Amino acid sequence: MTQRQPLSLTIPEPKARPGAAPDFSYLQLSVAGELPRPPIDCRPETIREHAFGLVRVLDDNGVAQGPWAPTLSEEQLLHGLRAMEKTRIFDERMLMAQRQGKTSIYVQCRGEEAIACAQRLALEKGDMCFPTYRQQGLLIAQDFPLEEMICQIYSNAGDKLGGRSLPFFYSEREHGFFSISGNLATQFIQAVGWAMASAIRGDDRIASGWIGDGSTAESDFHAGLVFASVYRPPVVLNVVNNQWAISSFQGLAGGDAANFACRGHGFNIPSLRVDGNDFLAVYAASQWAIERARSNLGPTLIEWVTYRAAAHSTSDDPTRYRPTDEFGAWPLGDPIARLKQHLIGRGCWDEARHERLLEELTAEVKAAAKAAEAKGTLGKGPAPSTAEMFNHVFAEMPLHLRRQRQELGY
Amino acid sequence: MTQRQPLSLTIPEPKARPGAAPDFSYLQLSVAGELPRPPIDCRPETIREHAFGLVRVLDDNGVAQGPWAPTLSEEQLLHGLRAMEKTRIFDERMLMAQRQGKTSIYVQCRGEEAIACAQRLALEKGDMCFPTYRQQGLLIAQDFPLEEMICQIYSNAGDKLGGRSLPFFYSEREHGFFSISGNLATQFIQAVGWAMASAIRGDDRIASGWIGDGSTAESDFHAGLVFASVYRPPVVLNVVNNQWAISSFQGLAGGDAANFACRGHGFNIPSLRVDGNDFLAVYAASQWAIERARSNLGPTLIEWVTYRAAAHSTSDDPTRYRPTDEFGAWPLGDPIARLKQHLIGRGCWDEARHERLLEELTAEVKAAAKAAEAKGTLGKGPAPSTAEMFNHVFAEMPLHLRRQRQELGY
Amino acid sequence: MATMNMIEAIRDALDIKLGDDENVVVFGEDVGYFGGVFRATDGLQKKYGPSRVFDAPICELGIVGAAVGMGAYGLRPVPEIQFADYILPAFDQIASEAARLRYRSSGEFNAPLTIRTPCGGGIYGGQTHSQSPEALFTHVAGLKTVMPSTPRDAKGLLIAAIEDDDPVIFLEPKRLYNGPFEGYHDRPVTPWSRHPASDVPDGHYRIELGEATVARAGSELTVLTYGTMVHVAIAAAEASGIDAEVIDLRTLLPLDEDAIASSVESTGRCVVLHEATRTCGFGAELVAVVQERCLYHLEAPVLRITGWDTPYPHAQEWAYFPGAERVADGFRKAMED
Amino acid sequence: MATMNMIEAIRDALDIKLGDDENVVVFGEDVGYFGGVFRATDGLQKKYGPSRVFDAPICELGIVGAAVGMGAYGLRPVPEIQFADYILPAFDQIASEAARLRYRSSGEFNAPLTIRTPCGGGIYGGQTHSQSPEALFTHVAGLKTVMPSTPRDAKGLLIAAIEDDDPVIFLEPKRLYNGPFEGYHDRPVTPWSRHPASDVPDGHYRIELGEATVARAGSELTVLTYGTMVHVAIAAAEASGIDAEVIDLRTLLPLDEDAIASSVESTGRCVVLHEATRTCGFGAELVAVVQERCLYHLEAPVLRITGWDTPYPHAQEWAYFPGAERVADGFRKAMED
Ligand SMILES: Cc1ncc(C[n+]2csc(CCOP(=O)(O)OP(=O)(O)O)c2C)c(N)n1
Ligand SMILES: Cc1ncc(C[n+]2csc(CCOP(=O)(O)OP(=O)(O)O)c2C)c(N)n1
Ligand SMILES: [Mg+2]
Ligand SMILES: [Mg+2]
Repeated sequence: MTQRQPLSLTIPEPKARPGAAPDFSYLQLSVAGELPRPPIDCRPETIREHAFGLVRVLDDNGVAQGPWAPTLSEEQLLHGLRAMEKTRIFDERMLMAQRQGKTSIYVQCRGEEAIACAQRLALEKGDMCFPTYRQQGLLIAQDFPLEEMICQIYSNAGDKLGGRSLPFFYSEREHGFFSISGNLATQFIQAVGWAMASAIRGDDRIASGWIGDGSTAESDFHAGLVFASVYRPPVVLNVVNNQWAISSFQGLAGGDAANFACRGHGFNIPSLRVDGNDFLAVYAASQWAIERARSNLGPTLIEWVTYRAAAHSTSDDPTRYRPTDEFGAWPLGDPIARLKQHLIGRGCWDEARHERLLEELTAEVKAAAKAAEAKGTLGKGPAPSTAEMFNHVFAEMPLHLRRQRQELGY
Repeated sequence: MTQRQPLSLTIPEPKARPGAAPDFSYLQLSVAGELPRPPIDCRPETIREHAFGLVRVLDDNGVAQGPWAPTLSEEQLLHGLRAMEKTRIFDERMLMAQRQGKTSIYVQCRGEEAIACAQRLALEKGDMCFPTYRQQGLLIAQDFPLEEMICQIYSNAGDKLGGRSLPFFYSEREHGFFSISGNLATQFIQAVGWAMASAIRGDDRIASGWIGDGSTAESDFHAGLVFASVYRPPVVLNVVNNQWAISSFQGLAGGDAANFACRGHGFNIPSLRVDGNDFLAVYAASQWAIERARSNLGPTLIEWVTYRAAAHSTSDDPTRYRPTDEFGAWPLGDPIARLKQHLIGRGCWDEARHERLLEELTAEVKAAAKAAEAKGTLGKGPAPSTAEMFNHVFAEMPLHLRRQRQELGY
Repeated sequence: MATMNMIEAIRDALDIKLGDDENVVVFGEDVGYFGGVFRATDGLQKKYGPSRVFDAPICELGIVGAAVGMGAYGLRPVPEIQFADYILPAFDQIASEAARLRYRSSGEFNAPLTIRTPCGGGIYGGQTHSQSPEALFTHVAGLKTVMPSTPRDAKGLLIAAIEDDDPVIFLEPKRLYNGPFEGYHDRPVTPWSRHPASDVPDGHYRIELGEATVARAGSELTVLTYGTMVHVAIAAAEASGIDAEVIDLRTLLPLDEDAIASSVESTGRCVVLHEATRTCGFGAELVAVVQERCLYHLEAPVLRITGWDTPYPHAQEWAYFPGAERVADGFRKAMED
Repeated sequence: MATMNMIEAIRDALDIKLGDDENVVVFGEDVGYFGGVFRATDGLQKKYGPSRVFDAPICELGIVGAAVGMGAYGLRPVPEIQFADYILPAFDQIASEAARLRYRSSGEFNAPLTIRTPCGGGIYGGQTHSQSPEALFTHVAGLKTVMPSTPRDAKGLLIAAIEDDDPVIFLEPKRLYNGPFEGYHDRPVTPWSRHPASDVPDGHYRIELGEATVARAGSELTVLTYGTMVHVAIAAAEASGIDAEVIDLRTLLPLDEDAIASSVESTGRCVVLHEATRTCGFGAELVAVVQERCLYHLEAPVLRITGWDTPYPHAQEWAYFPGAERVADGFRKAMED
């Protein structure tokens, strides 16, 4: 009966490695407008299909299709387009700055701009995001002062975080942006705890937790799902599946076995799988989940399907582990180009205006970088005081730390 | 749109607390024989229903029903009955011994005997179980010498573990029983790693990981699922849902949100929900999962639905948190009574023989306890040497430990 | 003034803080309806409701991680970890997150948690119900670590810990819950009611973190210790006839270095005593501090009396645990050279 | 004999063990196809196949937990944790499981893991790419802890660690991967090729765990250190003109106490030097050992030169890191009193 072939270990491999042609045949797609938009109080078991299909609004011609098409004003859409372009230009500038030695490391979100920028549009003041290092769009979409972001990146005299933190590890409470941690996934259960607190206090604020595909393997992701399913707090659980975790493709986090949206099925948490490069779909799905949370209907898990178009970070060289032209072959395209196409199709935008927008944003980013640079760059020019190193370890500096600061001569 | 009712936190509560009548209305049941028995190489997505229904073989009259009915000889079934009764009598004896101060703590598996005893029957020599403290049946079903178990429980001169470990934290490599840990859930990912090793070496041995309903909330459970879904090693992932985790009912581990078998759906791991008090169903489901593993088809998750009939441990008083007569009202009955009824129905067993069996087993357990007691009980009579405390910290005792042992005078 | 054992004093502190600050929440495994396996939260869910005092899934990482999020929101979570042996699954959330959130965010967010957890042996708890992990926390910048030795201190320190804006690891020596254990496992334990420190003031009071106290004044030898060992040290002083000054550190971090230095300077001899394993235990830090501050006053090496560098054994518990005899011998040895 | 930097020496050790023992498996985040973010496993998957060298999910708990199971099966897993800062999620599997499996089972099962992980700062890695957590492991009974300072030692120690039947935490000072960093961040780093210890013997050799070595002989002052700080100490000796004897401990546990004692007894002065935070750092244990064994030889207190008791800062890295100047000042101070 039981057969006696020797056992063997399965080691997941991506469909294509350097040299081979990009191959996204593994990706389950849906036609724009295909999936229904359930009522926010639907029973989770009635929408399981939404973890296997893909919620999409924009079709190949950039036309909004189906029940998920959100009602966004052209002003809001243009704001979104602007936010995404600004984010990309900002990233390019900071990449260059890192190459010029103005900071130690930088991480772009190229190709993923729609996710943060569109969800931010659906959140309210008072809500709190618990982001990873790849959601700078959450700040930029609020027209957060770029100069402040750059001062933090440069760890200069203008860095509100006193040079203590890694570049781009922003903390902006007033803008609903929780302090970024370098330890993956830890923020996910913290977001759930924050949402529990809002429910305990009987407030109406909701939390939005963020995590990458690779990081869903971490324990904090599981803890987040357990606590979310048990206490049903007002939280949106975002999994940004950009297909890669440094050199590890999403299959190494179990993405080949089951879509990340399916993780929610293990706990009967309503789960959506959404085209993350479709600004309208991102807004619509976020808005659905946010309304559920705000209406005390509990957590929603959303897998955002997107692609990490850039290197993992300035320390990474993706040509070593994936085909160079993958982003070009990515079936869901470029979120900026797609929204632009939609707006042009609607007749409220054109190439000339887009050109001017790019010039304007480039100038804005450049000016912010200049202003920040006047306050120093990492290791050059004005810098946070050395004594800052001893601050904020505790609310009040204990004796042993005061002694150590003196030992250093401060 | 977004309504502004204050949010509130959901705190799961069991249906009945002390004073109230037992209420198991939350339990999804199936009729014996109702669920199909899929081929072992079925695609997981084709058997999702098996996580919502309940695999059962024995009907209310103790007659085997449906495709899951295993082909077990009467000899095997009688062995199973004997193993379960022996386990229960052993537990009762050790409970008494603890009350008499012969050991510090004891944990019974009353009501759950079928799970370990039947699965053991389906395993082979060379396979390895990674049990919790509630699977003593895995040893007893192999007619493991009770005296050795009791010596370990008494931490006496005959304790092979030298008194270092807590009572009932057996380690029996030759009997496929991995060293028990006091830290919940840790063994679950270890079982997956052990199975990965068997596959890496191209052997044909499989692992069986065990965990309780409450412990599925731990990170090690998630790690086990992630690694099992990524590397597809030969492992059976057992979740023993006995409804309680000390004073916490299964809902506090997310059991109200979704059956524990559903956790597998998050990773597309084939998952079964099985009547854990039905010896035939336990054997059949175990055998199915074991054959899958042995055939290199990868992991299977099984939720065993059962009830913790006794207190959590000798330190626990369940009357403080649950109705006293819950076990009497438990819809799945008593595994021993049900198998006995089946055997009597088959005409190969009767009350008189059962009486004699009980007398025989009682005498066997009593004799083993006597023999063990001659080698001492905790803190009384012959004991492991004090120096044993310093052994097995490392393969070779380093200098600093030798010095410390001398400091103590050994 | 009421007579309380240590569990009652801890429950009283929780009761007071739940009552006077609606941001205080108490949760953990079995702490809600049941009231905790050591009964520390008995009756509190009934009194304050299930959204202030509730059960948690068996996931220490989640308990602390959620508490960090709650703290960031503005609550003052007081999670319980059922045994200190089970705090390690939460170690990353404690050491990488709670301890550094303030530093990371320039104080924009902080984690005012008080993590209560029973520690220490003497109850035949074996390897996984007996450990004293304090040194793992005192090494982490951003954490405060406290271990009381009496009901009166336990209440005042716990209130101060909950009111503290930084994360506090509050270690409760479970062997002391019911009485001041002096380290004679073969003698009946005197109940707290016969100990003066069981007189617990009513209502709100604080014992500030970072202040040691002299548990026994003496002239011949300074003993630096905390938790259960405070009572063992006092018993050992009687047993050895050595006039030891027993310093109950109470808070390990921030450490009351001045109290340590002034006592060692007066006695010239020092013993460091704890139940945890020796190597890299908190005793090593105490030795380092003493020799840094008082080397020229020392007439003999500082002696460490500790648990052995082994896991905590079951049958050999009383050979592992530094009981009154072993400690008394240590005192004598410390007087020799 | 070949000239290697530390990464090459580590890769060579892995290559040799993968080659001579089919039970050795190497895995971790990005270690398979990619060869590791520091390239330590570059080319090994190609050479030994994906079931001997493979990528792991981003789950440190799972990486170590699975390794414990593999070890119980009979393999010798050599998991990599990408940065030592990320080892804490696995701390419970390390301290409660790997470290105690042998004890728990009377040696019926053991966990012969070697957990490799890059540690230490000096690369502008900030709070989460710079830490030195050695003291968290040396406090845990059942673990061995190693930190090499040269390519030659790294290879011999790693081979010995992999062949060891107990769990070994193998900490690799990432600042040393490419050259012997002397603590002058503003000077170009000399490559390993100009350092004698980059001559790495071919093939299999062991450097036994538990044996310290004298990195610089000297008469005035004993410096107890390990990892990157070995090179900083030597540079500080030159800078200060103080004839310091620099002991490279190499293995922290088991500790070579005799090597420590004989040096301190000859010099009468001692500095303890490490990059990790001070309080309860491994330096505290070293101070305790020195004063226990050599108090009467000490002419001055043992001085601790360490990282500060703060998280590892980004912009202030070189004020946190004990560079050659600060260490030299420390040496002078240690000679004063
Ligand atoms: C606990 C922990 N383990 C490992 C790392 C190293 N690391 C940093 S980013 C990264 C990949 C994360 O991938 P993913 O979660 O998919 O997010 P993405 O970078 O794709 O946005 C890894 C392994 C870390 N920062 N923290
Ligand atoms: C990591 C850890 N946390 C907490 C505990 C304390 N504890 C021991 S048993 C138990 C309940 C476990 O319940 P379950 O997993 O359902 O298993 P059961 O006892 O019902 O068989 C708890 C909380 C522990 N041993 N380890
Ligand atoms: Mg990713
Ligand atoms: Mg249970």
